[in-house]
Amino acid sequence: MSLLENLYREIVLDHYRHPRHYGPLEGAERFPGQNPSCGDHLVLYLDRQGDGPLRLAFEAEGCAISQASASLMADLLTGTSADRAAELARAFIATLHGGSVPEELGDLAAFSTLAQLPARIPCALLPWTTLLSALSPDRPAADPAAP
Amino acid sequence: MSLLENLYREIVLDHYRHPRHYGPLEGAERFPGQNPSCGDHLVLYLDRQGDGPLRLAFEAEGCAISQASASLMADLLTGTSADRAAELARAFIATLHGGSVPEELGDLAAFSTLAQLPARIPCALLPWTTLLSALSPDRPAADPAAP
Amino acid sequence: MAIKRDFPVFSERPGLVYLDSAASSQKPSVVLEALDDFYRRHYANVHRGIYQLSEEATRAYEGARAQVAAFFGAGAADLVFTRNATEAINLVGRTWGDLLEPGDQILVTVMEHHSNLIPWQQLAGRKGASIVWADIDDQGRLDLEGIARLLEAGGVRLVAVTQMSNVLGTVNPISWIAEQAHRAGALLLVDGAQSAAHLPLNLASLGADFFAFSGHKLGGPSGIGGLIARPGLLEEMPPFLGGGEMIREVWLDRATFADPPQRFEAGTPAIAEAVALARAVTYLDTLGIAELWKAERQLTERLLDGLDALGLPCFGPRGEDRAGVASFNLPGIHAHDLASFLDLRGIAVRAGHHCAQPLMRRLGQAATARASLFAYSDAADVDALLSALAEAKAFFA
Amino acid sequence: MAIKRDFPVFSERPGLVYLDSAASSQKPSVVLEALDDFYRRHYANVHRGIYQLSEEATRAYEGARAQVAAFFGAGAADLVFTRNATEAINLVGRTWGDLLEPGDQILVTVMEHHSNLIPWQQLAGRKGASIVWADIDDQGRLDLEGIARLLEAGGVRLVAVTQMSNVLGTVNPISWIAEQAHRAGALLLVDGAQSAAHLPLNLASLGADFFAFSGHKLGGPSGIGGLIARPGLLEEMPPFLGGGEMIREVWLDRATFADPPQRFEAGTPAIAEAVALARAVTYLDTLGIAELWKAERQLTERLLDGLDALGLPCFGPRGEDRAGVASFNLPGIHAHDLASFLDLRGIAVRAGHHCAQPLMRRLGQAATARASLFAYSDAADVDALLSALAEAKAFFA
Ligand SMILES: Cc1ncc(COP(=O)(O)O)c(C=O)c1O
Ligand SMILES: Cc1ncc(COP(=O)(O)O)c(C=O)c1O
Repeated sequence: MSLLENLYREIVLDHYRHPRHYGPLEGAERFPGQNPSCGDHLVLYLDRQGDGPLRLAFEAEGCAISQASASLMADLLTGTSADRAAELARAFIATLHGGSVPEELGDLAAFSTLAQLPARIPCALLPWTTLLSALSPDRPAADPAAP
Repeated sequence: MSLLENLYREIVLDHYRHPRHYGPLEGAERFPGQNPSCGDHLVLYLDRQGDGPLRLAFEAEGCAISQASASLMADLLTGTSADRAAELARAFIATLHGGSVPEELGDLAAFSTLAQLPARIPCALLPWTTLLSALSPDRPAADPAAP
Repeated sequence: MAIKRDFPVFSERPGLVYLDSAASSQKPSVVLEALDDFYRRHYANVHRGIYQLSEEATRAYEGARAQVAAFFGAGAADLVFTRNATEAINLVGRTWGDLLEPGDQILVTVMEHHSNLIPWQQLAGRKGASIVWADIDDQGRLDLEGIARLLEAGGVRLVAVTQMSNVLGTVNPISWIAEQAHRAGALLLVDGAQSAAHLPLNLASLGADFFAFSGHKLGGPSGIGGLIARPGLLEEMPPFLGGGEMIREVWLDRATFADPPQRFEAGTPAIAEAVALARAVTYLDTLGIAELWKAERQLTERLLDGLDALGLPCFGPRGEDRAGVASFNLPGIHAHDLASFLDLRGIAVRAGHHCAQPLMRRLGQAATARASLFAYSDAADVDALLSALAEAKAFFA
Repeated sequence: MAIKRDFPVFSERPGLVYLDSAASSQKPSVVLEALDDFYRRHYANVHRGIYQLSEEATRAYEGARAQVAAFFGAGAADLVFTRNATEAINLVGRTWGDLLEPGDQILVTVMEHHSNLIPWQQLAGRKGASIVWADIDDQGRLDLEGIARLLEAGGVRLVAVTQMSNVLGTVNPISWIAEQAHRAGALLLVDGAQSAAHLPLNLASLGADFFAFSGHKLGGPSGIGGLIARPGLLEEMPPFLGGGEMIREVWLDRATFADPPQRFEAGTPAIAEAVALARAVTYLDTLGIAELWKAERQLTERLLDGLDALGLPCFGPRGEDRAGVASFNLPGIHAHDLASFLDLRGIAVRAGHHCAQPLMRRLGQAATARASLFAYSDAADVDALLSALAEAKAFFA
C-alpha cells in the first residue's frame, strides 16, 4: 500500500466521514470558496472574536481530501490568533509544494505525500486559501452567517 | 531553357504585349470574370450575332498567362459557332488537366506544359471558364457593353 | 491488442490503462508520421504562393478537406475547418444565428455538453430568443414525446442535440429528430463530438443541417475540428471571423467575401493539423468503423456487466443505443478520490461534471467517475478497471 | 548556414531558396520533436483529468503559456491562445468591441493586413461605429501627423496598427503611437503577426493594450497564435466563444464564467501546438532575437542594395526601421509571371496583393513580388534571388 493510500486510510477517510467543526457557527462570518476545475464547494465560518482567539467551522461538498483538509484545519486553528493561523496556513501550503514539513502541523503533515498526485493539491488547498483570503485586510465582503 | 520558358518566349509574351481582340466590342454583351486567389480580372465581350458566328474581344488586368490565353482564345473562336466554341473550350480545359492535346488548338496546345506549374493553371483557365459560363443557358445576366 | 500497437503511448508508458478517450483519444503513429512528414517536406502557407511548396501544401490541405468530408459522407465544399467542435457550434450561432428574431426558440436537451449549450444561451441573449429544453427518462434516453411537443408548439427555429452523450453513452435517434425538426420548420444541429469517433456516419442521409466534430477525439491532432453543413446552407450564411483568406475584394471601409468554405476560415488555417486529421480518418477507415463499433458494443457490455456485478450504479441505457461510456459512483466516496485510487494503479478515468452540469444536476450527482473507450480499448483495460474497482470497494468500505 | 541545418526542409529539399517567411516560416527540428514527443508520451486532454497523464499535459500546456508569454515580456495570465493572429484580433473585436457605442471611431492605417481591417469593419457595422484611417508617406512610413490629428479630433476609441508591414517592411513607432492613443483616451491594438518573429519585444514596456501574433510565422506549428492583453484588461471583457473550459457554473438557461485566460478559450485547446510553440520561442531565445534582428538588418541591406543595382523599384523605407521584406516589380511583366520564373529555379517568393488590397491600391500596384526573410535566411538565398532576377530581366526584356 502506498504512502498515499496510508494517508487516506489513516487520516483522510476518518475526517471525511466524521468531520470536526462541521456546520454553521453562530456569530461567525461566512466565506465561500470554490474550486472551479473540479466543482468542490466550501463555506468557511470564521469568528475572530475581535482580536481574540479564532473560532472556525465549515460546510463542504467535495472530495475526501478537501473535506479532511478543512476538518483538520478547523481543528488546528481553533483557539489560535489570526497571525498564527496565517503563519500555519503558509506553512501548510509550502508543504504541499515540496517545502519541509513542520511538526506543528500534526496529522496535516501527512498531506505532503500528495506530491504523488499533484492534480489533487488544489483539493487540499481549498480550505486554506479560503482562510487566507478571509484573513487578508482586503478580503471580500463576507455574507452574514446564518444564525 | 525549360519547355515552360519556351512557352513564355515564343507565345505568351508576344500575346501579353500585343494582345489580339483587345478592348470593348460594339454590340457585344459584357461578361466579367475574376480569379479571387490571385486578383486577375477579365472582361469578355461576346457577340453571338443571333445564332451566327461568334465575335469576341476582351479586356484584362493580370498576368501574362491569363492575358495570352484570352488573346489566343479570342483569335481561335472568332467566327466559330457557339457549339464549336464550347467544344474547343472543353478540349483546352482537358489539356490543362493532362488530357491529350488536339491539333486544332493551335498555339494553345503549348499551354499543356503548365503541368509544371500547377499553381498557374487557374490563370490560363480564367478566359475559358468565363466563356463557358457566358455560353451556358443559365448564364448570369450580362452587363450591356459600353458603346 | 493488435490495434494498441499502432499507438506509441502504450509502449512508451507500459501499464497505462487509458479509459478517458471521451475526453480525448491517443494518436496512432501514422498520424504523428503524417504531421512530421508534412512539416519536413511540404510545409508552406496555403492559397497564397504560386511556388511549388505552397502548391503542395495547398493540395495537401484541400485534399485533407475532401478526405475528412468523405469520411462523414459529405462533400469538401460543405466542410469548414475549425479548432474543435466547440468553435464549430459557435460558428453556427454567430452566422446562421444572426438571422434569428426575438421570440424564436432554440431547443436543446438536458444531456448537452456545455459546448452545445452556452453558444445558444449567448445567441439567445443577443437576439432575444429563448432556450427550451427536452428531458431524459430514467434510463438516460431522450424524452422524444417532449421534443415532439416542443416542436409542435411552433416557435422552435433550431434543434441542437448531441448524437452521443459523453456522460450517459446514449446514442440519440438523430434521423427521427431531424424529421420532426424539419416538419416543424426548424433546422437541426448535431453535436458529433462523441459520435464522430465511434458511429458509422453518412451525413448525406442522416438529416442533420449542421454537424460539429473535433479531430482530437478520433485519433487526430489537437487544434482542429470541423463544421459540416447541408449542401447549399453555407452559401446563405454571413461570414464569421474577418481577415485574410475569407475575402474577395477589400477597401478600407468595406469588403466582399469569398465563397464557402473559405468564407468561414479567416487567417492562416491549421494546415498541418488538417493533413494529420485526414490521416486519422483514413486510419479509422482501414480498421473499419462498423467493425470498431461492433467491438465497442461488446466491450461496453463487458464493462457494464462488470459494474453491475460490483453493485456500482451506472447511468445510461442498456442496448444497441449505448456507446462505450460508463459514468458511475462508488457510494460513500467522492469520484475524485476514486479516480485518484485508480490513477495510482495506472488507470486513467475522468471524474467530475464532464462539462455537463445541467445533466449532473438532473442525475442528482455532484460528480461521477467515467470510463470511456476508443478503438484501442480492449478487454484487458476493462478487466483492469473492474478489478481495481473491486479493490477500491474494499478500501473505501 | 549553421541555422539552416536546424530546419529539416532544407536537407529534404536541397536547392530550395525559401523567401516567403512573411507568409509562414519553416520549422526547426526541435519543434517537430517536441510535437512528436508530447503526443507519444504526455498527451491527454487538459484541465480535466486528475490522472497523471492529464496532469502532465496540463502542466505542459500551462507551462507553454508561461514560456510564450515570457518570450514577449508578459505574464501567463494575460495570454489567451488562439488559432492565429487573425482570431486574436477578432476576439478583441467581439469582446472588448462589444462595449463600443454608435459614433465611436476605430483608427487603422492604409498599410494594414486584411486581418487587422475586416474585424474592425465588422465591428463598426455591428455597433454603428466608423473606421478612420491614416496614410503613409512616399517612403512607406506612417503619416504620424495624420494619426495625431485623427486622435486629437476626439472620437477614436481604438487604434489598430501593425508593428511591421508585411508588404513594405516598415517597422512602426509603436511606443509613440501608444502614447498618443492613450493621451486621447483610446486603446492600442498592435498586430504583431510580423514583428513577433523578428523584433526583440517587451510588452511590459511597449505600451500596447492588445498584441496579436501567430505561431506559424516564428517557427511554431500551424493552428496556434495568441492575444496578449495589458494586465487587468482581460478581466473586464465579456467571454468570446461559449463552451467547455470557459465556464464556472452552468444551468440550462444561464452560466457564469471562468477567470481569464480560460474565459476566452472555449473547448479543447490546441494543446500540442502550444507545447510546440513554446519550444519554438525557446529556440529563438537560444539564437538570440537581438542578434537575429541585427543579422536580418544586414541581409536586408544586401537585398535592397541588390534590387537597387538591378533597377527594380522596391517599396518601403531604408533604415533601421526596415525589416527583411522586399516588395518589387519587374517593369513590363506581372508579378505572377516573375514568381513562376523564380519558382522554376527553386526560389520561393510570393506574388499578389499580400492580403493588403488597400495598400496595393495606395501604391498603385495590382500585385507585387515579395521576398521575405527569417532566422534561417542567408546571403546565399539573397544572392540566388538577385542573380535569378538578373536573368529574369534579360528574359522578359
Ligand atoms: C501584418 C499581418 N497581420 C496579420 C496576419 C495574419 O496572420 P494569420 O494568417 O496567421 O492570422 C499576417 C500574416 O499573413 C500579417 O502579415
Ligand atoms: C458531447 C460533446 N460535445 C462537445 C464537446 C466539445 O468538444 P471540444 O472540446 O473538442 O470542442 C465534447 C467534448 O468534450 C463532447 O463530449
